[in-house]
Amino acid sequence: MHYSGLSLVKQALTGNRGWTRAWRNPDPKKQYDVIIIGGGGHGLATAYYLAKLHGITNVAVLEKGYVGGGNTGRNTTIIRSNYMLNANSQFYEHSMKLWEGLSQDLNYNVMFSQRGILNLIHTDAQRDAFARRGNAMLLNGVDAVMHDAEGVKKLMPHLDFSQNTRFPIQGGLAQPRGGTARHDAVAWGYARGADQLGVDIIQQCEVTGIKRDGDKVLGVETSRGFIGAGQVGVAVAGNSSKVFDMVGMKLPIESHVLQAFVTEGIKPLVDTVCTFGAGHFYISQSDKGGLVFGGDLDGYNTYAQRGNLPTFNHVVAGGVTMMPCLSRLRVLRQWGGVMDMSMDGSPIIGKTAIDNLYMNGGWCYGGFKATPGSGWVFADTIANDKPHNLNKDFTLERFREGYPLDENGAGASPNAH
Amino acid sequence: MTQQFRTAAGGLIDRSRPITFQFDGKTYQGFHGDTLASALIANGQHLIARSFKYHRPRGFMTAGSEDPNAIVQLRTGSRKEPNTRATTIELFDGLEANSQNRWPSLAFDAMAINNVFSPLLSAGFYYKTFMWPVSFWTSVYEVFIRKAAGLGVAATEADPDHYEQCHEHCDLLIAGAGPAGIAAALAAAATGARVVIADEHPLIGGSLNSERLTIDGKSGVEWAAEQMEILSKMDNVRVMTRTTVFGYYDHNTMAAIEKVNDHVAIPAAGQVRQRMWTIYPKRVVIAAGATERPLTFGNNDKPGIMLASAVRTYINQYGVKPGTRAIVTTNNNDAYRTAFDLHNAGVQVLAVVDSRPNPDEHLAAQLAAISIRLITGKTVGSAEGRQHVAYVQLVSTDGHTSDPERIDCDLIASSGGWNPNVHLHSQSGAKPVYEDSIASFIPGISRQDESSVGAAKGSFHLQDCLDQGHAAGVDAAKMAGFKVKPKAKKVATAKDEGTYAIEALWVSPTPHNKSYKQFIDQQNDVKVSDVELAAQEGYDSVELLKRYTTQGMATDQGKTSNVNALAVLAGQRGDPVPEVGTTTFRPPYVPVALGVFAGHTVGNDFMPIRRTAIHDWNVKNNAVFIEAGLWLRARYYPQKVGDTLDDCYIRETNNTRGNVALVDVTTLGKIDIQGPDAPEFLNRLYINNWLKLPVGRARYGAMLREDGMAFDDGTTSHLSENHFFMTTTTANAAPVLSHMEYYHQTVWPELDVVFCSVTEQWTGIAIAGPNSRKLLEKVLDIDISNEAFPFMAVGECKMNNITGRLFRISFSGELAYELNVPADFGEQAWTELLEAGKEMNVSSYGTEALGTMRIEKGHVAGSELDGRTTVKDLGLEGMANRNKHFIGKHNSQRPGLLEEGRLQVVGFKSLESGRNLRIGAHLVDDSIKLDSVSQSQGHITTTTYSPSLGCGIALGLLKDGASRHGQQIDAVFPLDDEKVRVEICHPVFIDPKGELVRA
Amino acid sequence: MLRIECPWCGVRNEDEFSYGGDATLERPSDDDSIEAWSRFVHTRKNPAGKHTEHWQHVNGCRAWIVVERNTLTHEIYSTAPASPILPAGKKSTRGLNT
Amino acid sequence: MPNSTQTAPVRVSPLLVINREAIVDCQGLRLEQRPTLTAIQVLAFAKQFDGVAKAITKALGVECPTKPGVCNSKDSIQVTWTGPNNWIVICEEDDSLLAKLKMAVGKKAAVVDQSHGRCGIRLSGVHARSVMAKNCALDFHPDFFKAGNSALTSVAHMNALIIQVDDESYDLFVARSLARSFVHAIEHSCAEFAKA
Ligand SMILES: Cc1cc2nc3c(=O)[nH]c(=O)nc-3n(C[C@H](O)[C@H](O)[C@H](O)COP(=O)(O)OP(=O)(O)OC[C@H]3O[C@@H](n4cnc5c(N)ncnc54)[C@H](O)[C@@H]3O)c2cc1C
Ligand SMILES: NC(=O)c1ccc[n+]([C@@H]2O[C@H](COP(=O)([O-])OP(=O)(O)OC[C@H]3O[C@@H](n4cnc5c(N)ncnc54)[C@H](O)[C@@H]3O)[C@@H](O)[C@H]2O)c1
Ligand SMILES: Cc1cc2nc3c(=O)[nH]c(=O)nc-3n(C[C@H](O)[C@H](O)[C@H](O)COP(=O)(O)O)c2cc1C
Ligand SMILES: [Zn+2]
Repeated sequence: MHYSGLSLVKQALTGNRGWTRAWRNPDPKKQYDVIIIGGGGHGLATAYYLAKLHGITNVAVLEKGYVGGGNTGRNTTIIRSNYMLNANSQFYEHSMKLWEGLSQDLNYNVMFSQRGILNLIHTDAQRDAFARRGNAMLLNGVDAVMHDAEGVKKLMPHLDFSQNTRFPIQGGLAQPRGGTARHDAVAWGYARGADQLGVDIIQQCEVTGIKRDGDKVLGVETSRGFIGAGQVGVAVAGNSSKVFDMVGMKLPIESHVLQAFVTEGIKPLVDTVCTFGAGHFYISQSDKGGLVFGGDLDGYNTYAQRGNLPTFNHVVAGGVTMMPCLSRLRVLRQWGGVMDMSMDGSPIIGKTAIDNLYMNGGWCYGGFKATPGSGWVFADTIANDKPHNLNKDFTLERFREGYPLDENGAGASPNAH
Repeated sequence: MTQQFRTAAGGLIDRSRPITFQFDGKTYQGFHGDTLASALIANGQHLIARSFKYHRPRGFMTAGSEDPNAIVQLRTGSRKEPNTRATTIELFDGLEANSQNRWPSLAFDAMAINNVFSPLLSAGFYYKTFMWPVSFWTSVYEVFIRKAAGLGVAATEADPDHYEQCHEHCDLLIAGAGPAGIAAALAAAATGARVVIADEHPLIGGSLNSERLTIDGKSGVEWAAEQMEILSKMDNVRVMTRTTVFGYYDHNTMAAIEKVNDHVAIPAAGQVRQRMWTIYPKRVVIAAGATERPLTFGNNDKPGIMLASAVRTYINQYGVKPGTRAIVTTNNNDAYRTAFDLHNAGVQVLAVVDSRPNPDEHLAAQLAAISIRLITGKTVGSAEGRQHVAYVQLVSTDGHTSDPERIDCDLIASSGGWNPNVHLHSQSGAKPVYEDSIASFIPGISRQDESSVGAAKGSFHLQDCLDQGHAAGVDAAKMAGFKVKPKAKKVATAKDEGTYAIEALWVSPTPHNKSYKQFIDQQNDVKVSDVELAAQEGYDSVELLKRYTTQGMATDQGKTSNVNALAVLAGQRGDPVPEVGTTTFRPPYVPVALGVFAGHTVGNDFMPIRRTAIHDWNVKNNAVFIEAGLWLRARYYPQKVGDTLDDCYIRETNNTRGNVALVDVTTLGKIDIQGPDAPEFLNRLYINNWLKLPVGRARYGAMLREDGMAFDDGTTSHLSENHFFMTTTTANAAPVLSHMEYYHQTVWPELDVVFCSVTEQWTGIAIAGPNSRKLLEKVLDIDISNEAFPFMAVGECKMNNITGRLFRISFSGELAYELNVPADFGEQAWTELLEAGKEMNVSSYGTEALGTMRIEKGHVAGSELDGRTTVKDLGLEGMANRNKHFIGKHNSQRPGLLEEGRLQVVGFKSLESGRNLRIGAHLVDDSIKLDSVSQSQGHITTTTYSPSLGCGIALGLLKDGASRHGQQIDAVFPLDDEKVRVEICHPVFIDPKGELVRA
Repeated sequence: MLRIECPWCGVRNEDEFSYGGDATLERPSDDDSIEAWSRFVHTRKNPAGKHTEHWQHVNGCRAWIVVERNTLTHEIYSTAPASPILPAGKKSTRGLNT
Repeated sequence: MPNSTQTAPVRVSPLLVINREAIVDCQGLRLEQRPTLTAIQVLAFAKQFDGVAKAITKALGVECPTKPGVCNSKDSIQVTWTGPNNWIVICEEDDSLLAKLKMAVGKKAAVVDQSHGRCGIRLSGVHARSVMAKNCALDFHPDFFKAGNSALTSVAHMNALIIQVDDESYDLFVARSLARSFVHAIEHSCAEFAKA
């Protein structure tokens, strides 16, 4: 069923009785050409592009809970392509371009809001690092603007611009095309889009084992029985190690918790996405009015999907320091997501040692913005059984071979990326 | 005509202390002990807010922190606080509050037009539209959506109030000081256990304060007050009022917020507004009570419709009458009390409408005795009236809705049953379970050291609450190792209040089965039809439902609405409620101000400052500082007004290169290393050789991370047998020490070596320049001739009785020394050196000149050691001894780290006179246009104008740079549309053979 | 809040410690292949359940310790010194705090 | 070579600029500095822990604690356990202590002077415990932390050594570079007691 202003009016007149399911609720078939494990944004986007761009429609997405219930549904929704290293820059910019037409493509309003993203600068060293990054962005065809403090003030008038703070604001690097999107809508839009092209979205279906014949995957054991598959793509983010453990593979990944927080809804206060360079803090205002913010990882391996107090306190101290008027606003809710932290902070998308098993993971805290791009290249990789040019550097082998993609230079310490 | 809705007497307000306050610009009076809500009701003001989406008029639904509607903008200016619950605001003199989310006024809100379009604004409508034309999204739709969103308006100035944090340890923390909590506290405290009992309210007593109950022959209020007295006097008890336990974290860590001064206009000097408590109890007793839920009927959101228990609270605790002609509508026994209390307060009760066909006979008889009409098998189908209820239409619960009975009234007291407050229990990691007998969720199996008691456990009988509280208190004390003394065995006795019984009624039929707005989540305007639509469209798990409709996502987090919503969903799915389950409970239990999480580590105190011993001198001498980690370092020293950075660092560099100057290098990490295996340890830590360094000599070393990337560099000196002294970069001082401790304790415990940081003990002063020896010879007691003290020599020395250490090392590339003196003598040593050098025009120099000289000398530093470079990239590979083992050795040999095409350190010279190079510029071939896809071959890491060479120079990382010396390339800075032609050169610009340092 | 028991100092808040990751990784020897060394640095079991990990009591006695912790529930089963040779922590009898 | 008309150097602690007798002084609360202390860290080599403890005990006449969390003191000397293989000895300025300890432990331990690296502050008064509770997560209840107890922990988010001196006094030692920030933070939490 097509969504539009007109369909809204029509339905309103008939008591909204005519709306149909956004996606079906099928029972799993015995066999699919492709099974995607993980009904987050990435898995659903992969299925959508497999069907739409590669004509592969005998596809199932298996989700252990409800679609979008993983990190897709718990992230701070920041979208940007302000990367420094070429491989990242080109991949994320491709994703950004897909975002720019996504609502129309899916016929589902994902509320992609290009209000810009601004990274504050407080020290000369940061200015230098951001100059390098900003120049790299422009050289890669990505938009970037360097602001002085005055320029920052125009974008974010309520920050602390005084000198009477530990790290006064010197300026900021902005990407005007950056912004946010409604996280849930992204999952639902892709689910609906894929469903309409024939993909089976199967919720409450946990993959518990992967059946193999030598180097070939035959299918997956699930909480709803065995399901056969020609190819299997794994896009389970924080659960990557668990799923690959089913085929005895160890990954260059640790699972860590990242927390996010939202305040009570208020009238527009924060117009752009803003990150504090002197602490770990970033904030944006959702289109519901809540200020959504986050900061650093809690810093230890966990699958608990909940965080602890020290990080909370630390994040908020950064926030109130950056923007003192936040002090009297109230936190409404605190939650966490299990991050697939890779050893160099960059993702892994491609083939694995097993022929028809493909991996999509290692997103760290940056995979929401990758959703369209990730699904797009992963679908391409699965359809052609070889990586696309855009993800050819995101291999598993890069660690062994010495080609890390380390934007922060933190090395193989996942909690430091 | 003020406070015309006060009862004649009673309540816990102090009628002798009137308070004047303002709401929406109008002045009112209330009493001490009122909340803003009770005071407004006393004045007949029921309209308090407009709803989020439809801008419907809203009144007070509850009398507590669970209220979805009554949120106002409290205070003004920099103390403005949006979305504050009027039901929890203690009245103070001068209080100012305003309604929010309405225009132009609360009584007449133009946006109420949305009401008419509500069918268009069904659940998730925005996902289905606003997509065309594409350009309208940013320019029109989004602008509109953002304006419409949100409720209150935030202050834009800094908060003038202060906050702090505090820690508390105890054997037992009790969340909630109602009868159950008090009983637990008394029992545990009597054993000597350390008890903390916290309650959101200014008084302890919980529901005792709002009900007419009897304990030990006293009124509940009196009993509670007496226990408060007793508990407050005990050394082992901390009674915390105005304190909400808002979070249950790992390892039984609890977070609470104390509203220290929210009940006054402005906190007194030195006082904080709020305090955050982190509490570490051995055991937690959750005595948080239960929250009533409303019945769901047509227009159930009108002002004048309240929870039945809230009506009792307003009457009994605050002495106000929420109406004059009341209807009580219920599906359970509890709401009958409301009829009695209303009657008792002189409010006319028109009827008790009980949806159950066969209500409790005893209660029915009690009603009859006071001539209150009881209507059974019926319920309110709809409420009618404009901005307040004017009448109700009653329908039969058996579906007979065609001849609704109309009753005129101005108050509906509604009870749909009670939901135990399982929030904290659930936050602790446990899963609440559905309990049929109360038609709600109760605590499940504990996952941490906690238990729930009383109404929080689903026990609604007062004696049960007291018994359970008592038992939990005794248990907690026993578990903490305390003996239970006889006096701790006594349990208070309550007068019997009858039993609780309920027959769930989730949604009322509507009059004539017509479509009505039946609200579930009143703040987010989620209606029964929205829940149904979500289910119809496939958003049919609780979590999807929540996200699609926003049910339970408002400031009240669905405290009164979640259970109703999921029951509707269950009905729609045809599943039993337990199968549908609840959404996840998350902290905080009530919204908590950000300020309180931050405490006082904000603004200037966000992070501590590290100061060197030269700091005060630097301040006195006009130094301009720069941050290095937490340190403040002197960047340059203006000599006269108008001196620029350039003026200063060029002057300072020239004086160093041509004469002699001092720089404070205290911030370098310093590690004392001792033990027979110290050389071996260093040998494994550094890539180069350390086994044969003679005593009295220093050596430059480089270390890698285990992944083979360069980690840190610095000099280490052999002070005496088995005694070494290492310096690290400022940034890596702490990581390097931890790294060493890691390897020593976990990998090579067999090595007998100890180390500790001595960064703080020593002030480091570098004395650099051709005249440095001359200067030092004046003040030191040792022979520092080139023969006696050659390059890389190390020795102890005295300067005016200050014993220090002298190192002949050089970062600037000049003849130079580093003098370390104990830090309390740092400033003295510094000024004495300046004094002694006066005749030779010695000066100080800052980090900017230091940086200039290191660039001229091609020394790599933090900007090149960026965690992505290998020693090969840095030109230091020659140091590595691959015949021994060292950290990072193998991973540094991975093919990708050895192959051609990597970025390597080189120098650059500007070929365009007068144009300096900029850090962050990229290196591209001249054919490249600035906006084409990257052909970046590297970038500039650090730059300076070299006073010695008279041109702009830089260091940078360039693809295959080592083999490209002499070539030209463009350094582009597209952010500013700049491009400079540069020559690639060897990174050492000055004295490549190192003759100066050895002179 | 993780409350970690330092074998010497007693139970302390997590923010006194810094995390060191999987403590079960076996560091290869100098003769082992680059491949083995790369695996050691980069791959992790990352279990959901019992995890044996290193922490350093940086804001305390600076000892590295081995903690067995459940990554699903955060429950800590045990803590022990990482170094086999450091004198064991004999807990103070004077205060229970330590 | 310099001629030797030398004056004895004067130690300048980082808090000396706070030119008051006490930093905070009000009813029930006092915060003051203890400048010019001598502080020597002793780190035992492998398997020498007990031997070193005995040597220290013998040299100083103060029982060197072998248990964590203990500070033994006599007259002005405080000997505190600071780690699995190390202690810190603190006393009023005593230039001979370093040599004395080196002599005592011989090759069994490293002896490192930290006198200028640590800044000593004393917090005392009936409210001292409340101020500690605002800045430190340890339990300062007298049943658990009393005179003679010590802890290395984080105070006001900074590393510190705490020694409880008597029922109402705590000695706090922090890195000298952080001393002013530290005192500033503690002052904050004294504010409610330091009513005008
Ligand atoms: C707090 C927080 C803030 C973040 N902020 C941002 C941000 O601002 N910008 C940004 O770009 N990124 C951000 N991220 C990261 C981003 O959310 C993720 O990288 C991204 O959503 C990952 O999407 P995904 O589809 O790969 O994973 P998910 O959305 O996690 O989907 C994986 C799915 O797999 C399912 N699954 C797992 N195991 C199994 C199994 N065995 N069988 C079946 N199904 C299984 C899970 O239930 C889950 O639904 C943030 C993350 C968090 C937690
Ligand atoms: N239907 C019924 O008959 C019915 C229903 C509910 C309650 N009751 C009666 O209510 C009483 C219940 O006693 P009780 O002690 O269990 O509960 P209570 O409601 O009397 O007390 C709970 C207290 O905890 C406070 N609180 C809740 N959450 C808190 C938090 N997170 N932090 C701090 N304070 C918090 C509340 O404000 C309240 O003061 C009994 O008298 C019982 O009979 C009866
Ligand atoms: C961008 C964003 C905005 C959110 N806004 C709200 C909000 O306004 N109210 C709310 O209750 N929760 C909000 N949440 C949090 C969700 O309620 C929920 O906590 C989160 O999706 C994680 O799921 P869980 O808590 O069920 O584990 C928001 C989440 C995200 C990612
Ligand atoms: Zn310790």
